[in-house]
Amino acid sequence: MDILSVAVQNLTSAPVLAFALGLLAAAIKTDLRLPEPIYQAISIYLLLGIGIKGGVALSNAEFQEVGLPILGTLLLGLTVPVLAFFLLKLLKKLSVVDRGALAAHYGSTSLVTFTAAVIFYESVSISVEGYLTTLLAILEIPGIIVGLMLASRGLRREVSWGESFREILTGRSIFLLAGGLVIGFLTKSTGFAGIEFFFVALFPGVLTLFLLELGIVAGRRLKDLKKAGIGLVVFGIVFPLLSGTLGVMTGHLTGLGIGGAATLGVLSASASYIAAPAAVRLALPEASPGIYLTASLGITFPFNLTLGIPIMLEISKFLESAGL
Amino acid sequence: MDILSVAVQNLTSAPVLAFALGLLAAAIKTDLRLPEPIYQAISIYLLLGIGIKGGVALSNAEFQEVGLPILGTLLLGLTVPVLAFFLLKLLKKLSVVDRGALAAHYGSTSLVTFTAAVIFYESVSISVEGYLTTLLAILEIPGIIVGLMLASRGLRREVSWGESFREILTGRSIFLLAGGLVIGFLTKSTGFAGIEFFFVALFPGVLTLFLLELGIVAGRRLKDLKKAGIGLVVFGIVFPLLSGTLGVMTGHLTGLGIGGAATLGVLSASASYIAAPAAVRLALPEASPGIYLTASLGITFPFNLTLGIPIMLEISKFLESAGL
Amino acid sequence: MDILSVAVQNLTSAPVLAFALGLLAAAIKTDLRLPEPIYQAISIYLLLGIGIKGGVALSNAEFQEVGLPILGTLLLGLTVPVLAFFLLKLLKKLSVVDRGALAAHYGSTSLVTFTAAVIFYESVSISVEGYLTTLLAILEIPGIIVGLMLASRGLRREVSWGESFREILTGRSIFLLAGGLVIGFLTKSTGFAGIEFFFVALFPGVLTLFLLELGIVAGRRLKDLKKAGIGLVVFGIVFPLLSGTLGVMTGHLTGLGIGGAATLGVLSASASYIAAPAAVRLALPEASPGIYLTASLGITFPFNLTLGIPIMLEISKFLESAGL
Amino acid sequence: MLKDRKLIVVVVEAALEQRLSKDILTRGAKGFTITHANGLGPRNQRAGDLEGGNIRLETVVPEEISLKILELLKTSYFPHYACSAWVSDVQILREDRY
Amino acid sequence: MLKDRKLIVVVVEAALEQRLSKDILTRGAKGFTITHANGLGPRNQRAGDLEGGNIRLETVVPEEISLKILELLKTSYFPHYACSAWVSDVQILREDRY
Amino acid sequence: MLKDRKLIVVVVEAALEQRLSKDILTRGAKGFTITHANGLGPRNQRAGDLEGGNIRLETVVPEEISLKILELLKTSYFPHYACSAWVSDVQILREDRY
Ligand SMILES: Nc1ncnc2c1ncn2[C@@H]1O[C@H](COP(=O)(O)O)[C@@H](O)[C@H]1O
Ligand SMILES: Nc1ncnc2c1ncn2[C@@H]1O[C@H](COP(=O)(O)O)[C@@H](O)[C@H]1O
Ligand SMILES: Nc1ncnc2c1ncn2[C@@H]1O[C@H](COP(=O)(O)O)[C@@H](O)[C@H]1O
Ligand code: NA
Ligand code: NA
Ligand code: NA
Repeated sequence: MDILSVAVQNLTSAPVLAFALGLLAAAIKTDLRLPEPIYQAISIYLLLGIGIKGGVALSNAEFQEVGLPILGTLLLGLTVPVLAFFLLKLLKKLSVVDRGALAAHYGSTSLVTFTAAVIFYESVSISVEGYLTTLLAILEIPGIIVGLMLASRGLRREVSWGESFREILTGRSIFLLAGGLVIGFLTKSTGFAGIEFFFVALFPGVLTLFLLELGIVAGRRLKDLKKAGIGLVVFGIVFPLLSGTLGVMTGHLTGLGIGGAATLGVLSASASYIAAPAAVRLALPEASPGIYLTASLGITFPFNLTLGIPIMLEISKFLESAGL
Repeated sequence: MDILSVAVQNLTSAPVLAFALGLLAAAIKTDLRLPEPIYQAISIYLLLGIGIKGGVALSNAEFQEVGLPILGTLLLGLTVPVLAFFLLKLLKKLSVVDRGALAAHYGSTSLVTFTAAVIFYESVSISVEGYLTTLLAILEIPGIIVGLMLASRGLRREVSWGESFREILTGRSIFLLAGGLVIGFLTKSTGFAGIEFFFVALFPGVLTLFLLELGIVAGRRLKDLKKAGIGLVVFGIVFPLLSGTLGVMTGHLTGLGIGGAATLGVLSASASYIAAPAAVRLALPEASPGIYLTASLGITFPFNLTLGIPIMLEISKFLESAGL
Repeated sequence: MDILSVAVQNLTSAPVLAFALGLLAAAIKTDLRLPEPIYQAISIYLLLGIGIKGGVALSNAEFQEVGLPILGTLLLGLTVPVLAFFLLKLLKKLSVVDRGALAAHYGSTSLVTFTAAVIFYESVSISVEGYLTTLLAILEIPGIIVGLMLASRGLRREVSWGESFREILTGRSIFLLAGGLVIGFLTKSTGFAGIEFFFVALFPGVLTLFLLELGIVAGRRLKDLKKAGIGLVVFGIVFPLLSGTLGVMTGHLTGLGIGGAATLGVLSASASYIAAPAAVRLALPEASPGIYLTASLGITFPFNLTLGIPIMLEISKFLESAGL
Repeated sequence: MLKDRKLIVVVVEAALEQRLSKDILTRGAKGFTITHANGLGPRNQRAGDLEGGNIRLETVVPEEISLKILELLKTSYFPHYACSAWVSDVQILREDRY
Repeated sequence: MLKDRKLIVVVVEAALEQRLSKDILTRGAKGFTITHANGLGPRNQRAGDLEGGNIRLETVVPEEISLKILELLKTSYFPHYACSAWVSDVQILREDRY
Repeated sequence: MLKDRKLIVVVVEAALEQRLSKDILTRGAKGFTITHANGLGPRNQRAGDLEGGNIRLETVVPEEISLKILELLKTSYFPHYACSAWVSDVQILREDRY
């Protein structure tokens, strides 16, 4: 399949179309919203389900297989936010605090982008190593912490790191992902069989509903684009290409296959809009949500969902054929 | 299968029994309710799912196949409310506004009745053209507008049609149905495969839960029956037979099969209790919900669900055998 | 499979691990909770689903097969609370009212423990008679009433039995279970086919989510253990072994198979933490929730879920081999 | 044109929703509004941790009805249940509705 | 340092959420808070039994705005819809926000 | 028999639920009640559009505690967060609970 038809297939997949429908719903101001408790429950379902699946995969993997990718991912988690922070200097209007907040978002990662990528890759017969979920969990936290630390240089007040760390580490995202990994690892394929239906067969459909809601929320962010300025829009599209390429390379260098490396690229390219905003809002109230949410949810998320996912696959194929 | 055993099979289907259980729950005043956010989420699920399925079917259909039925349905949507409005003159107690409100409800249609019909027909091996969903979407709106216009003759104030139309057209029912149709049309059978599980296999079970809740709500309406008067009860049963027969005939005349024509009959016979009440409440506050909700939800809905569905099938079979 | 590996398999099943994750979530004070409406919806789903499945099984069973077990279960429902009430005299600190409240809880039964047992037994190829659900429904109520009556001897005020009975009998647990039984009985295997997916295939996954939440709630109870005292902890573990053995024996004596008798043991061993607390709170406000909820949810529930389920199976196998 | 009334707010464990509603109406209130709530209080002993939190009921009533409702709370709710209540002055337009 | 304002609480059927919010803002309120609610009242005739209960909107406003809002309720809401409202005195810190 | 107290209502973005609850208790409140809410205000800049709206916390406290809580809001909440608050007079029955 050539790149164009892959891109078209991604753009006409049900989750992406549902996202577009959500954007439209926001644009014409319907009062459509997924009720808050449903949104919460779906988050829990996605996080726990992805964790469990990853844990099962991990229980089937060899340690030497997983060791290097984990190391590479950790490195990504520390590098990407620093890179973002310094590149953002080019946008003169941004304060140090806002740059740090953005670094935290781009250093972390987006569960939904990851999921959409895996579902899409498998629908075009590209297999993805199951333990990529482990990498997702690993990439979630460090970037946020690095970003907060970078931001704190711009603060005139003391930061209570203890409280902030506690809030980040006991946050539900990481708790459910990690907990799911352990459950999956212990229950193995045998124990997983009974719940596979719920956590695997339903998954793409639930994701479709969730993306409808994310489309609505992202659509509401779009009106802030003008305030945010063209510089931020460019950053929100170009930076993921950069960090994504880094991710794909890391994948290839640490032994992942084409699909796995592409997925690590997507992980690296994606910006958090759940864990990071919550942490940043509490620890860095001086940073403007109008900037970091607009960039991560209003620009980078739609970009990755539609174009980033097939692009990372192409980059991964290219690197593979280049013999990396 | 003879008519009686078909009727019995419909009456002992899980969704219909769940509806009866809901009626009972209301009668003995348990505090059982489906929580509001669940109710909302299920509505979204049903609307989007039906839309998507319809869109996939549409993407497989020829235009000439669909053109005539669409035209016929539009005609039904304009005729049925006018018919209702004038027949209701027989009920002397009703004001012009209340008659218009009822016309809006009977001119529009009920998603759940439609769904129950399709599920039931397919369970007795009667196939239904997939694009019937398109007809559902088309039948949703015009009847409401015609009804509101008829009602406005009884108002002493100006009606702000602009605002009313906006509220009707951006209502979630029509938005999700139409949006689903587009998603399904674009994603086609290939894209649908991944989410089929969620939107098809779960469907009858989710509908069962939903009907439990509808039973409770309808049951609470029953206490208003006495106030409503015998005339309204008769209307709520006889009119659907009339408009339903019109629907089945339209189906046969425009080329639908036995199942499709019966389903169009059910669509035409059914009265809205979600889109129409919302629109009428906002645009026609003078109309009494005690009348229009009791008729559509308390009388016509249970009647169609239990008897209307098999009756429409019989009428359709009869017309077919009569060579129509 | 020997007893140890059965126990290990139960402990590493996804639902039990999710329960453990919930305990951990409570221990480290994350703010993770299943939203209230989701919790309610899952309860309705579990109760209705179990009821329907039981009803379908009942429609396939012979009356003479079911008659004796029902009688035996009724007897259990009357005996167990009396036993609990008098054994609790050994705990000097407890008031008569608190003993009665505990008797009501241990006389009634826990849906989730039952479900986990059935799922687990079937996963190790031990079949369970489908009409065990009928026994669950039968065991739900009498114990509560007996417990309340025993407690009332310790009250200085009049008890309004009429109101209390109404509240117990129209409670949602019993209504949904019994209603489900009737739906299943009427719709039979034919009608069940369409909704099997929703009510059977999803079941273990939904239960896993539910147990996560129960783990959190039980975990919050653990801090009350110290206040409750060692006596209550001992009671919460030893009494289920006693009442459970009674249940297994009743099962064997009334003709149930190994799996059915073990399940009746689990039913008898389990303590209610939904229906009973609601009834006791309304009818016996003088009783301390810190005692009865801690015992039933904080001690007995985790014990049964992890160890009670395999133990009852062993007892049942033993009695079978002993020729009972 | 505005008339004086009392607003009573009662926060109580959710299991009591039905009972409290009925009791309030029999004491003479003509209406009430309920929202779901969570909370913490000095007692903080609770049934149905499972069965969802508290309800917050508010009712606008004439002063004499407010006294009856307070009396009701004092005898039937405060001793046994997790329950909080406070009263304040409000003004309303349509005298005969409250 | 505390300034006096009026608090208006309006309980109305949920279908009117959008309309009431807009109407309140055009009358000069600078903000409002909405919670979902259920209730019972003397009228108790209701559309959308299906579409979820009432909303409870509260807004802190200067006295003159409060009068305009009451006027609005009187003409456009009370005659047709299930609607309750009451006013009380509150105090706030940041004068320019309310 | 009724005693005077102050009722403080605070509306703030939901992410702050834990922090505000803790802060309120350390300032001396003996309890509080929280409902979920949505709203609009003059600032209307918000994190976690995703993470659900506002909370509406209300607490009945003696006047001196109310001043401490207002002080807290002024220094730690108003400058950075979407936050509204108002105070009013209420009366309660059981003096030692509030
Ligand atoms: N000072 C207070 N202000 C507001 N609400 C309170 C206060 N004290 C208690 N409550 C509410 O009343 C409920 C019952 O309190 P308690 O009886 O102490 O468990 C709590 O869960 C809170 O929702
Ligand atoms: N006296 C009252 N106190 C508090 N809320 C009330 C009162 N009367 C009515 N309500 C609320 O206003 C809504 C509409 O009342 P009604 O117009 O009588 O249907 C009810 O559903 C209640 O939520
Ligand atoms: N005048 C007001 N009356 C009632 N609630 C308000 C008012 N202004 C703001 N709020 C609430 O306070 C929240 C925060 O306001 P803001 O800081 O302006 O975003 C809003 O979302 C509303 O829920
Ligand atoms: Na990233
Ligand atoms: Na119709
Ligand atoms: Na028991």
